[in-house]
Amino acid sequence: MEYLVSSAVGLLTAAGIYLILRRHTFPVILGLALLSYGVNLFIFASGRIVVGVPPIYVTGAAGYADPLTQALVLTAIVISFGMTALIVMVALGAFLETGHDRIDMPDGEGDDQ
Amino acid sequence: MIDLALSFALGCFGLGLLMNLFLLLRGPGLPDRVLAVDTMVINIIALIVLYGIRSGSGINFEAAMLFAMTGFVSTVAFSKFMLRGDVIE
Amino acid sequence: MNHWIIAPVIMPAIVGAVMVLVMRGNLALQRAVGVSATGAAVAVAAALLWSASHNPPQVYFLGDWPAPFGIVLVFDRLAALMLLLTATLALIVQLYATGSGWDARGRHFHALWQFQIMGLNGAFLTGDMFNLFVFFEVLLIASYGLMIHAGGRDRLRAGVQYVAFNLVGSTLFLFALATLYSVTGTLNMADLAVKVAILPEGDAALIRVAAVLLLLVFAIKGALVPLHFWLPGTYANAPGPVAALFAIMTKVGAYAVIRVFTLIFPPGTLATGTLIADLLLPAALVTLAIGAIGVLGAATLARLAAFAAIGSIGTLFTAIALFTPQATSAALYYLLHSTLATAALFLIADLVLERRGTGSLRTARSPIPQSGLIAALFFAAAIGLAGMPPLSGFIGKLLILDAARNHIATVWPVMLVASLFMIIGFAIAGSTLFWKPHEAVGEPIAASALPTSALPFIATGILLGLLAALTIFAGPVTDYLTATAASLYDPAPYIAANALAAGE
Amino acid sequence: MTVEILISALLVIGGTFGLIGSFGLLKLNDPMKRLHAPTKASTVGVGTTLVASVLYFAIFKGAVTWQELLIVLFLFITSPITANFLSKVHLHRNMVSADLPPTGTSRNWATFEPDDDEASDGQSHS
Amino acid sequence: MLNRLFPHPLMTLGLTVTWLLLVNDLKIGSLVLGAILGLVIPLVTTVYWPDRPKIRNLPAYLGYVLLVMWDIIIANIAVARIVMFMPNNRIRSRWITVPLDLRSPEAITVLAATITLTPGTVTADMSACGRALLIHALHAPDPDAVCDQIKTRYEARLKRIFE
Amino acid sequence: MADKGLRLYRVHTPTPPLRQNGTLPDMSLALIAALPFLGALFPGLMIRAGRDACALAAGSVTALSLLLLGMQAPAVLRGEVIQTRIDWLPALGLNANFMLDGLGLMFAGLILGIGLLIILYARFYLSSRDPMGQFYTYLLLFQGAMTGIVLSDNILLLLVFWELTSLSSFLLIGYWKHLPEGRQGARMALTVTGTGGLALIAGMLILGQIAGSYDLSVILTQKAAIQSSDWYLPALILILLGCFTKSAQFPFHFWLPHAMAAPTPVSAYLHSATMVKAGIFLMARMWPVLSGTDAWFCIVATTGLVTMLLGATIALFKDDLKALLAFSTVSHLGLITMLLGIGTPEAAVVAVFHILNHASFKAALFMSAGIIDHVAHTRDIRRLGGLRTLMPITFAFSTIAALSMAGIPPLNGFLSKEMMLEEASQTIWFGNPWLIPALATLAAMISVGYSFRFIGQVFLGPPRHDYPAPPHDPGFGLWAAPALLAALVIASGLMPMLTFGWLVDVSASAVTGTAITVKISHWHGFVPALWMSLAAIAGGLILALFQRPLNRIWLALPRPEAKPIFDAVINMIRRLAHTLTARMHNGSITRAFAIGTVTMLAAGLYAFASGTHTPGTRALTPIEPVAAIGWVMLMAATFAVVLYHHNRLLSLVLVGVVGLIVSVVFIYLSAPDLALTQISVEVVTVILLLLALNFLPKQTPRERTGRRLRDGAIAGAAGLGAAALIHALMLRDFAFPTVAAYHIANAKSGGGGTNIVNVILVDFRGYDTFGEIIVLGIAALVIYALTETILRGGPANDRLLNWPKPQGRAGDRHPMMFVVVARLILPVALMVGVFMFLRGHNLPGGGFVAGLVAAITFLMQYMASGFAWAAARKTINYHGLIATGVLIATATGIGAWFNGKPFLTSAYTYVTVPPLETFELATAALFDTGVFLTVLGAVMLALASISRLATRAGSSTNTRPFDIDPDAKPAGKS
Ligand code: NA
Ligand code: NA
Repeated sequence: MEYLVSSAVGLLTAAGIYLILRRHTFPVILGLALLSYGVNLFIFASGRIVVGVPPIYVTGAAGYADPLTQALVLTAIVISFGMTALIVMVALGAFLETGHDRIDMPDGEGDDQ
Repeated sequence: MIDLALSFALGCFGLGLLMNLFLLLRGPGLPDRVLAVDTMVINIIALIVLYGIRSGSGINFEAAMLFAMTGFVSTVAFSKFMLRGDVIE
Repeated sequence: MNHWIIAPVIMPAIVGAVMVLVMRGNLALQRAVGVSATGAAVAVAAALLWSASHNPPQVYFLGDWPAPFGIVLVFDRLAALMLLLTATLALIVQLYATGSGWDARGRHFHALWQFQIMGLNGAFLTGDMFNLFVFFEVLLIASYGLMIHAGGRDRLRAGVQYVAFNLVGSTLFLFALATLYSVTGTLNMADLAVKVAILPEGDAALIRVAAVLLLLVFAIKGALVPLHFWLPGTYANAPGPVAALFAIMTKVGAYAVIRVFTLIFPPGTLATGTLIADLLLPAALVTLAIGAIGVLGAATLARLAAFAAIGSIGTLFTAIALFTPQATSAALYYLLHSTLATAALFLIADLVLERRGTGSLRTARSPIPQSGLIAALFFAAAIGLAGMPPLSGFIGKLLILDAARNHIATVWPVMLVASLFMIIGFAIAGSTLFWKPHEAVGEPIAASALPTSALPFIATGILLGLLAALTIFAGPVTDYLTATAASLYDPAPYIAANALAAGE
Repeated sequence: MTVEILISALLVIGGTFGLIGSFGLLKLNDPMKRLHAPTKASTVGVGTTLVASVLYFAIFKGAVTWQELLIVLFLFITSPITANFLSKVHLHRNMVSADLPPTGTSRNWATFEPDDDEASDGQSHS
Repeated sequence: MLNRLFPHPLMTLGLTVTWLLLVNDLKIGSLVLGAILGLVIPLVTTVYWPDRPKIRNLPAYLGYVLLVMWDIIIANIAVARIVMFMPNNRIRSRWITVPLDLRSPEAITVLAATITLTPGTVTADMSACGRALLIHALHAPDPDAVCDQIKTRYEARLKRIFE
Repeated sequence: MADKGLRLYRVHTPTPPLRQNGTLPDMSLALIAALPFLGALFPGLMIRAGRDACALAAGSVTALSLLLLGMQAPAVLRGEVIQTRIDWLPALGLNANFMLDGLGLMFAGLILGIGLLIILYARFYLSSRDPMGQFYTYLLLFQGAMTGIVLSDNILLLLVFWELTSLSSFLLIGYWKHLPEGRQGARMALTVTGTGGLALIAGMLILGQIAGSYDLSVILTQKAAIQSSDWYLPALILILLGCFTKSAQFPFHFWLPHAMAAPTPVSAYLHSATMVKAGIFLMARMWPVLSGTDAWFCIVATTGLVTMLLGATIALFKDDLKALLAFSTVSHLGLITMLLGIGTPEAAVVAVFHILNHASFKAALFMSAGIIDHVAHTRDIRRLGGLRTLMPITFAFSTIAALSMAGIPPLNGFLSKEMMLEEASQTIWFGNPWLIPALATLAAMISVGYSFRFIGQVFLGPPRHDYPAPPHDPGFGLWAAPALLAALVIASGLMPMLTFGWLVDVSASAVTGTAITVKISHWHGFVPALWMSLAAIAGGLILALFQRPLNRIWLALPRPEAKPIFDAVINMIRRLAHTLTARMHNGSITRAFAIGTVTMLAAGLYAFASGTHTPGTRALTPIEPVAAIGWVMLMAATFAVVLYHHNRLLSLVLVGVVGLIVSVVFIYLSAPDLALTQISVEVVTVILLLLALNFLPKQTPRERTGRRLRDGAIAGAAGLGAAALIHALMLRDFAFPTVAAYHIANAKSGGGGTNIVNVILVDFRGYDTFGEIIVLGIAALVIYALTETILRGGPANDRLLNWPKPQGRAGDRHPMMFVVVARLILPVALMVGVFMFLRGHNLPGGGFVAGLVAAITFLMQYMASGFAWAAARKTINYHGLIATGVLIATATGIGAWFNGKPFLTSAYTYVTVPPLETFELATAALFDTGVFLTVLGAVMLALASISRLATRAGSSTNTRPFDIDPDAKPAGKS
């Protein structure tokens, strides 16, 4: 399992980064989403992988998946959801202002007014 | 016997998932791919239930319910987008 | 248990929520309530500062769970200092925003302002690494809202970049935290301090990765080269008062570096050794150089201000990277100074831009209304940022140089030459903006078109006055800071206050 | 034993139908044909499996779990809508009105009706 | 009085049952809570369902449900055979127009859903006036028979139930 | 040493007595320096009261300062050193410590005395259009800074004042804002002196660290320690850089003439009498500890000599009166520098004496040049001449001052020049006994030349008739100050001992650190200096007479012009800076991401590689076939996202699949809460993105292959890094027992719930959740605010208004079947939401998931019947939901206070109300209600806001739930 999880984290991260390196906002946003899947799995796995244990408290359970990392992932999911919603809207606003959705601003300086 | 049947069913739905994946990647049309995803959700629900039987716990059934609901909503949303562009109009 | 410790977090949260609930449509009420609330935050922070200077670190056990199992707030001298700085800056800049009418150019300005304060305060108070992440996000998302307040092409485009970059930063933070937890099994800072110190040798490499990733996260927040690219566009395009408030945002990174790398990974730790300082010092010096070069080469006022901010960050992190009590004390002094000075510069830049229409430093324009007054303010802010006397920048610079006496060959030349570049850059900018109007082209801007409020000038004046006060009262201030720095390098009371419980 | 056989049979049937549904997706060569496979076979496949689960828990675990019924109900209610939407997409993207039989009414098939922003009761708000 | 208390009796009942299915027990507490929710939720959601139809003939409705369930099983066997054993080039797909006598949106929807769930047919579209359904039949050598079966087997029954 | 100087008597008193009055610090010294600063406020405030009031205020302040200084003078003259110590920043050693000794007294007197005269002069010099308040403010600031320098007993304090002089002189030089020369001159002066100032900071800090104190009175006792330190030479060079730039020594002399764009009172004050002498002062101040080494002699004496010669030569050929005087100043400063550099006490005494003399005659000359400029409207020597008769008064005092500058007896300039020549004649430069005497004589000769030229070409000769304005003597106010100075020139020339002798005594004593009594006389016999002096006067006369032909040669010679070089250098640096900055910060966030990623990788790799790592020993978890299938799907879908990312809709579908599979992974790994949250968040995100994609381009353009490969490499490396890291982590045991064990053990007993994750979320770490819902709330508020902003007007709004009518859309906006089913699902799904909420504490679910389920349910309704229709059915106040949610959560937390517990302390109890079963009541549920409301409100507000954009873009809103009406008359189109 560990190999599967770590390779999945790796590919999600790589794909996320690759898309983040694109020059348009839409793929960048998708890249951020993939990256956040990657990191969520990463956090989850950082509590170590267990299979077939009860997800809730029962007496005499053999063990549990680390509940703390789960809680952390939950928080991370929620926050990244809010962030994604926000960047989508900002990107849309920028697109409506300019008529294109390139993420780079060609103007380093001088014409930024 | 049930275990055997369970494994069989698991295998079927698992194989089904791989077939869905193939259609998802092959297409050719977007509706096909959306259909593949929709079917994928159904197969996943089946897998969740089968695992529930195997582990003797129905704790994930609500998750399955939510999968069904969200799968439906996203299929409709994608379709609506392809039809109209605006999902909520 | 002292419930006042959490007041800086929940007070703005309540005020922000109430604003959204019942005064959405009433700007006047929002202004009154917002300013009063921030004023109250200043009062609370001042009282807390007094408390901190007379008490050892105090811990607030949220949910009444013992550390390290629940989340704790740890209130000490450093936290108190940051709280007071935040509240003061927020209040002054809020006055500016109100007086200049910026707050009326979009919705929810004052609510976002409160949430911004809440996020900052939460980050300064927390004694839990993951909670630090959460409050980073709170302060970031509020800052996104403020950054794009009032909209506009460039602002939104820069906003996308700002948000995107910080989202990557947040992801990195999560990677770092997971690594940290995965090695030590805890998130409480005091507990981490204890555990990292006694970590088995074989875990060193992984904990070093965690430490470095954290450093990078904070470097993004602090805009350290080469992770600073988000700053120029953001600061140059943010609304003036927001850019001014953002002066504290980079300091969150600085705060976090100071906190984490004196408490959890102090220089003497076996696992990390001098790793952090080795990476931080060169980065800080390069940041300083790039800031100074940017000031010298700036073609617009906004960029000038942004690079001045970068330069001040470089200076600040240079001091931090020395990781000695003396240097940290100097760093804290410079932190106070540079926050106020950067904010003042952004407010003044806004005053100019609102009147001049363009921030170009290449072309002359018609004289602007209130030119003399604004020129004087600009001159003062420039003095502050370039580190010239009589304002506190000079003292800060001397403190840092003095603390860096073992780095004369590296720190000194960079700092001094950077100062020179900034002096020249500011001189050119100031003389172009305020001395060149006679050969100018373009329509003069009618004074009547501007808001008549004196508040913007008063607010800017107060900021500069604070720089002067920081100079005059440098003695008492450094006394406090010296004690603060000393407490940072002797974390035992901090850890003891957490009353760490044994497992299970 | 009988129930065990029953449950096993349901599971086998469910798995088989599920697989057939997914297989049909690949085998059938036209988008409209493909639509038939999952809306029927998969729905029944998963439905049968769920019924097996209800029985299993009721009999072997002594705990009746009814949520499966809700899931089945939900899938049965929604799959015609899914099919409807995907058909409309197919009609919209790949076909023209002339390919279809007439409606036998005065109006065309809804998908091919001209954009009704102004035509119907819509009010443009701008 | 009873009407005022239970403005949507069928729905309240349905929701209460749903609640019991969800919580998976039959305790009094669950029943009470389920009933409360069954009362409140229709009140909250009724605005989204104006002109809620009345089911006039509940036994007929239940009979219809059983009929359709049976047909679904049969349909699936049929479709499975086509999918598994019939070469693509021999599958004779057709578009079929089914003129409607039903007028209630709910009834039409039930009919359309039935068509999709039963033998080899999918409801693909509806005429813009709502008087005809467009059906795609997977393998229908005799399209008229399909149309007739729909009209007689399902539509007639639905007309009795809803109208 | 003593036998060399005929005029020098040395009295050895090892340490001058310090005077500190009583226990209270004597504030008077601080007050002398502070008064001008305080006074700087007045002119600005008084300007409304008139120019006289303004000048009077400035003058009074200066006079008061001078008076205070005078009151201290007797003690200083007695040989005491007065000190004032005020602690300012003891931690650094920066304290407001002042001291007044002879040197300080002389300089302070010079600064304040000439300052007073300048204030008088400026009152009449400045035109009515000039903002006089500003002028006096700047002038007083400068005066205070100068006074501070000479009174400081703390070198850090001295640095403060030093930099202040640079700043205030910047303001004064640029005072005439309309003159580009003023602007450029001010910048040049600031740049050069600023550079020196920074070097000085470094030098002084090093010096202080060698000496162990930043107090001058301590440092001055540390000669041995300082001169034997390894850091002596760097410190010396840095300090001298500061001095040379300030005092315009070669090669930094070029800024001074350009600073002459300032109004003449400024030139007279700053550039002859005071500021340029700050460097001289500092060399004199540090003379006891820095001088006497070879390095000192080589650098200082040589620089002084070169400057003296060069300055004089240039002055000879300048046609602008002020430029002539400026270079003459450069030359005289060189002279003084050379004297200090020689390093003997005798030379130092002469230096001190010449400082006084030069200040007196040069200030008078500057004022004179100002008067001529003022009345004749030109300072060009070529356009002047014959003013002797037209301006007799000006002629008189100008000539006296000029003759003193030339060193003509019996004026004071003569006295110090002779003494200088005498010292020069005894100085051996690198074994060469005649080089310095010869060059000094040559410089003196040129000095005579330009002085005579000044007199001859300005005043002598016949009056002309082509002056730009008719010259005449100015009013008394304008000539009073220079005349007074001219009188001083004569007086000190005739009676040097009476006028300056006592001052030279004490200040020379201070410089050399030994008590000195000088004797100044006009005749010393036939010493070499006499011959040198005579040669200089004769040669100078010839130079003056043949200036015009020499000028032609001068003009023909190639001379490097400092200003263009300086400008070119500065411009080049600026352009370089600009280019570098612009190239680096070109607005490409993409590149920033690439750089950032590489940085993270490199830093992480370095950190790992430089630490010890023992691989983990945990057993691998076996792989089940289903897991393998999930893995294949996840990998394939992720890869497909990248592969198909140009097709945005498809890539969105694929991202949805990735999210779906991640949710399943969570279920598989026993984390159902995560799965619930992930899948519900997923669908809302997808819908948001679809709403946005409706406006955005549907395709992403392809990028260059090279770029893609580069990005692929970076991304691949990052992926490998993340994978390797998590793999290394998963395979080892925790170094310590984790805190999660406590959560597991206490969830039920302490938190009252069996869903450990939920108990962590609402209890153990409820504070995180508190922050998290605020994040969500803010996100929605920002989205709403931005929508409002866009719709308020501007390009975005215009774009929406002109949005092209979509082509090729399908008909049937709200398919009837979907509407009917959505209506049916709504109540059931809401019930599911409530269920998820209620069971969350014990089973997977909770407020967050419930909120999302409710939101999705409403969303479905909106998708089915349109936003407008659904919203018209029921107006839900989304803002209110968010705020109420946050407030409920906060109030729940605060509620614990009343129980004497900290924020967010939970409480739960089991309640039995017959006939119901026992159930649990927990504050956590209340908190979760806050979560629920916030989530619901936030999601709905966000979606509602974005939907409004489509409405603005011309989407119509419907008043009926669906467009098909089967019940309508079948009469064709409606
Ligand atoms: Na479906
Ligand atoms: Na929760």
